Amino acid sequence: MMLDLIAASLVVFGTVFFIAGTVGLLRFPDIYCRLHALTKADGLGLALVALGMTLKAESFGEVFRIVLIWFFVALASATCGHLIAAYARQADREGKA
Amino acid sequence: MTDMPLLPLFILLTSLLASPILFALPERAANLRTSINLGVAAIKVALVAWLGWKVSQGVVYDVRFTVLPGLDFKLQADPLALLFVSLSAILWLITTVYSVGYLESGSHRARFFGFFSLCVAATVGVAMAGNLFTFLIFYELLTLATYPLVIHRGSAEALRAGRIYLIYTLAGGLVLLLGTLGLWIVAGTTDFVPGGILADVAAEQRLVAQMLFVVLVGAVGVKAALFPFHAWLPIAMVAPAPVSALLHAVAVVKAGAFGIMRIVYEIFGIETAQALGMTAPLAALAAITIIFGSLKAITQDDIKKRLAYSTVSQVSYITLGVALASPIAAVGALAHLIHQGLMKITMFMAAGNLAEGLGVKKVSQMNGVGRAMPGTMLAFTAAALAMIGLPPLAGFVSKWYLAQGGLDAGAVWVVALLLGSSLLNAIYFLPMLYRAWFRDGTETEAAPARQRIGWMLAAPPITTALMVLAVGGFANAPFSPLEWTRFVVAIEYQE
Amino acid sequence: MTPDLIYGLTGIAVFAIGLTGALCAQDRLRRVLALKLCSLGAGFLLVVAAWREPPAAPDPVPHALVITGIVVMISATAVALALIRRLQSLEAEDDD
Amino acid sequence: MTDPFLILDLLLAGAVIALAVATLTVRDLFAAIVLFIVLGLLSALAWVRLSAPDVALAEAAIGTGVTGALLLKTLHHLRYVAGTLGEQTAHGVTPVTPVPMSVIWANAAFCGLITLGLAIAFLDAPLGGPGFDALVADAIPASGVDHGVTAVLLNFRSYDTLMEVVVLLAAVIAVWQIERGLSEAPSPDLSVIWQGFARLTLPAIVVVGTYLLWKGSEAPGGAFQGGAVLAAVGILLLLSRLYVPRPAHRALARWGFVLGTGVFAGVALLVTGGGRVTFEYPPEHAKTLILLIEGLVTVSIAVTLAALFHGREPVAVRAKEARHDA
Amino acid sequence: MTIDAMTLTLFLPLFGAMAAFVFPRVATGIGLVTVVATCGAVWLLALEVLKAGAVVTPLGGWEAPLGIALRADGLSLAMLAMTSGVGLLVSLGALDALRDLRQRQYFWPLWLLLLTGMNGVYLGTDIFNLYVMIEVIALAAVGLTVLSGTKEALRAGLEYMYASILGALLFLMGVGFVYLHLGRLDFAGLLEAEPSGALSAALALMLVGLLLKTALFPLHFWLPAAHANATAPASALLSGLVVKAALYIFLRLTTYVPLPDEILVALIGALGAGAVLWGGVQALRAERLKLLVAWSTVVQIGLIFIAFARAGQVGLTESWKAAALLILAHGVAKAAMFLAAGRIKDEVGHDIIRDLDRAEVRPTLAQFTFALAAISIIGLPPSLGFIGKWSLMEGAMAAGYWHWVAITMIGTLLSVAYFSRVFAGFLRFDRVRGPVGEHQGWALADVAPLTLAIASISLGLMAAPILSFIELGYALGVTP
Repeated sequence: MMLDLIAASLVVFGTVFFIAGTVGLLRFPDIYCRLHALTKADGLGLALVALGMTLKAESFGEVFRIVLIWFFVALASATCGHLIAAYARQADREGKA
Repeated sequence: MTDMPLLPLFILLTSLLASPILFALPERAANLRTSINLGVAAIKVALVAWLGWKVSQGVVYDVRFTVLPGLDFKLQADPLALLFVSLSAILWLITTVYSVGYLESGSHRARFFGFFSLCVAATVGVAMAGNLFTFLIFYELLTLATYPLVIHRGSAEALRAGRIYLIYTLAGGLVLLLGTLGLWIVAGTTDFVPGGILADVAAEQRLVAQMLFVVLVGAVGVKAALFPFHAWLPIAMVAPAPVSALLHAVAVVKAGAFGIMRIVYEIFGIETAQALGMTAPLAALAAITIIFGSLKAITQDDIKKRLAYSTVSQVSYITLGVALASPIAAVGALAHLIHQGLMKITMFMAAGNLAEGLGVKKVSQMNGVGRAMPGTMLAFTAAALAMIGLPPLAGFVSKWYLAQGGLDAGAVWVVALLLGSSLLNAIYFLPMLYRAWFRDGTETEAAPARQRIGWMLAAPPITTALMVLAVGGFANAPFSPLEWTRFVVAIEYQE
Repeated sequence: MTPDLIYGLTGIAVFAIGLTGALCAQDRLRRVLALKLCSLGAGFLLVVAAWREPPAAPDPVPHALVITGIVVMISATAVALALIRRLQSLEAEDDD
Repeated sequence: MTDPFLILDLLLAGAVIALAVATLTVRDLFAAIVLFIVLGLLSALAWVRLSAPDVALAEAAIGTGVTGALLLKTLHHLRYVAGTLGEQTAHGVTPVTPVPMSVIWANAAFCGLITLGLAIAFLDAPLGGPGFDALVADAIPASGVDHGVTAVLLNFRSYDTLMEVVVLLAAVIAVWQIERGLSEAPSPDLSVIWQGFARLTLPAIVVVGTYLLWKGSEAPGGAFQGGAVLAAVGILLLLSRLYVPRPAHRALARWGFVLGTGVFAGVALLVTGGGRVTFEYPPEHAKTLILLIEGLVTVSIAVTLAALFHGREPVAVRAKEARHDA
Repeated sequence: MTIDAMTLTLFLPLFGAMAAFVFPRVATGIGLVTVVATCGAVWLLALEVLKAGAVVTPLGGWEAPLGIALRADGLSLAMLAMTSGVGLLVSLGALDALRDLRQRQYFWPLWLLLLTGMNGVYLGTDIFNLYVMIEVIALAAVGLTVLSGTKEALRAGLEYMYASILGALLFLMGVGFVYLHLGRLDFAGLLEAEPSGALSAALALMLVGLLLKTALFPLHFWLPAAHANATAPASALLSGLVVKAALYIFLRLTTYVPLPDEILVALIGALGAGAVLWGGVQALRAERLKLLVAWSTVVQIGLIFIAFARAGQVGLTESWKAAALLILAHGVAKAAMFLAAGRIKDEVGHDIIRDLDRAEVRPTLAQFTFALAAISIIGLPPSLGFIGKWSLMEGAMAAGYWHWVAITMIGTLLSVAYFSRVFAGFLRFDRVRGPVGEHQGWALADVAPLTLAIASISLGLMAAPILSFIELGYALGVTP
């Protein structure tokens, strides 16, 4: 029961971060800020949701898979964030020049 | 019984198979081409003679195979077919000699002789078709094979003529297809049977039968140059002389006239056609064409065009003879099929010689050509006089029978018509003869172009002119066209 | 109201949107996208048709068909895209 | 509302339709493609809701993943050729003239009519109606696999599946043919971080792909999903330039493309005889044969999809020749 | 290992395609051997069908509807025979026409895959399987369309690709509706189907998809450019064979599920009439020879659909045979015509109709071939095209549908008109300087098209056996 409550609140917290990230994506002025909102908030949101889900997992294998998913998504979003930022900076420079 | 049941097929195949060989021969292999041409033509004449002998012995030929359920490809050799087959076989041989001479220095000879051969195959097929379906096949083949010959010269004018020719004849073919289909649907067969196959249909569905008559006769009427479908014939005269001679004197227009015979005698039956009330309008149309063609001929200065309009007029004699629905007139019609072929081919070949030898293409240039080319002009004169109907020449014989038939059928106007037409013939032919023989030729411009023509050009018209004399003079001899004609008419009228 | 009804109508709508786009799109790439929408709509229809009220298991045959359809579609897309790329290069060269 | 999931269904359905419209109407093509990818993923989600995890996997991996990569690559090429890299454009090829409102309304009306007509027909049909359920249930034990979709794909309707692989083969042949001599847009310069990411993830993806393939005989997954995941490996390798195709690899690639099809068709023929017809696997060997086919087909699919992404045949093109060829 | 003839006809070209792709250097040899072998397999199958009437193989041992059955009857065999026979001759024609090594090495695998797909269509009995097959055909056909690599060909190929994908997807959507309604996808199931809204929608979707694939007016927009700009052997395959696959499916579907509505029947007929007239007018205006030939394909498809339209009408159930004859006739003649047009273009150097008469080289044999093929396409006796037209008009006249008769006749006249433009180009000489050789430009490559053209004429005389053959095992209302 206690576990359920903790799990649920973690997922809800995670969702809040997701929403915040999305609002940031929509409202922030330039690409770097948007990227910032997206990667940071969503990364944390995903971590919280994943954590909440592990508490509800039925077997160790399931926990392992959830962790794996979190790990790869985090890796991918970090890489993507970097790529987008680098690309945007390059485009900016070319635009100025 | 017959020892060679496929004889009609062989006759067809001789020229059909010769044509791809002729196409493939290189342009320079002139001697080989001539040998093949003459050889095949001679073989064909021999085979036709054999066929004629067999048929006169009472042998019945019937070559057929099924194309669609109930619908056969059928060749037969009835006396009527034989009449037309022998005409085309013999004239093909003669015209081949003439063409070899005519095209000696020309180009595209491989193509010319290939299609020429194909045309003869188609004509023979038209003659021997055992039903309307087969007739249709060869009728269309004839159109297609003559088209390249009409435009042989490859000039813009030739191509325009070719297009008109193609439109007229293919449209006619399409209507014939329609009529054949209609016949197939209402009668369930398209066979040519003496006495006709439509008696029952005509009794029950008179209107359908009448429409069918109009459609079928109208369709073949295009090739027969029946007024108002005649316009292609004078235009097609841009073709080389041998083409005009054989095809537009014999093969194509006769295929149309022959089709009218087949349709009236063997699809409808002369009695049924009469009962349908269709023969009188047909006779009237023929009469109009006769007069119209003659009148137009008078106004032509171009020799070949004058001859072409004369053909328009003369071919309608055949139609008239058929439409009069009298056995005697029928004899005249059939005899005229042969006689007119002989006369007209002579004149076209002679005209070709004038153009080749003297550069004379117009009537107004004909002054004194008789002295320049006496042989050719003698042949021309014989044929022209025959055409006018001078006894005892060929034209007289057929006109005589036609007039008698007219009286027999109670149509006295026919006699007047024939007299009138003969007068018109005289009006447009005699001035030509007069110029040729009695005017001094030195004042014409044509003289410098003068060159000697070879025997291959000179002999054929003389030969056919002699035949014109013979068929008229010996009209009553056994195996003469007239005799054979009587035999055919006896069958068609089931006497 | 059941999921199959909702998604069935969704699929039909997506198909119709794709069809409209395929007929009207001006840009070559956009047309490919429109055709992809059509295929998605058809996929929806088949998946919906296979659905059975739980606990019954769905019919596997339409699922297999959709998988086949997806693979067929990517093949066609790849060819179309290759054509677009090549054509663009040729046209650009002509402009030079 | 009896089922709270229905709300999810309705939301998802609404999002799918909205995304479909947006894909076609959004101005920037890049955005359109991204929206399409999102649409594909949401559709996959919807299909999971409809108890079709196999299809969802295939759609996510092939219909959205690889297709998305293909679309983006093409857009990159088009913009490179047109000299509009880094710009937002509504067109890849020809300038788009503005569409008047009347046309838009006409389109909408047309679209509505089609939807309406098909919807009426759809509502007319019995939902959850007749199907192959009973037939499949009866036949599964003899099929050699336990998972329905795999049984259908590789046994009951293996002919379709073979032809599907043939379609893929035809596609790669056609693409090579179309793009011979095409000069390529230089791929974007990806940094060290990307290569590190690729190195880190590649082994994991290979494991996942193999797992999906292996799992296919009893649970969702199988040759196509596994193949698509492995194709992602190829795409990553190509993008990160960890692997650069060379002319010498051409022959190998050709073998790779036909391997699956060849073995599939070959097995189908080899099992005949003794009263068995084409594709009729002897029941005792069915599982082995199906696994063999699946394994090799997976390899072929992976190689083929990666090749479709790469596009042109790896040939040594001299600059002059390329010019002439184009 | 005992392989039945039906499997052979499918798998031989498939293996051939793979081999030709893997060994590009010997692709030509592999391709030729494969096509010959496929002809042999079709021959074996024909013997079986002659004996048994219809042959069925449930693939994988699973009976339909769960499994997929292959079925061969007279009609499918006639299509197979046409495909492999025409295919063989086009293959021979391709030996000369494709001089570029790279074209050749891609032509063979694509063409063999195309053959696989078409054979699959003619043997198929399952509508989803047919969908996959038409996609195999589509991809291979697009590959062939753009073989020449010119910009025009690529543009046309892309349009063709769009039309193909859209047609296939419409068909797939129809398959979905059939499954919704019936829960099965085989022809037998369709035959037993009760009419319903879903079935009507399915039929409408599938038929429209097929119309797009066969390019019936006004969905023909992609065809002329695609067929005109491909290389000659590819054009011959596309125009002669590929459109026939969708036509065949259309024929099967409309006979198993007769068109429900008079209006629908009239609509299809009207579209056919539109194709005949519009295609004819466009052919009259076409500037290039191959484009003219492509437009004549549009016309012919219209004519075939007029036959279909009648097939749906009460009392005219036999008219599918007219459609089948027209399909066969057009397949043979059009392949001959495109190959001949390709030869003419090769020899003359261009195919602009207006300037054909300026050429000093006249490839007479190819021109003759073209003319022979035109005879069959116009429908002049005794060609197979004539027999097809005869059957069509006979049925229409017997039933009193005079408007169809009129359209057919107008179509014939139009085709005479547009083909005579070409003949004029062949036979006019006064615009050439210098002598024209009749026997220049003859080549061994003329043999293949000439054979096809002669076949298109002489098959007309064999219409009776062909008809009795296509009726084998094809009785309406009998479960396949």
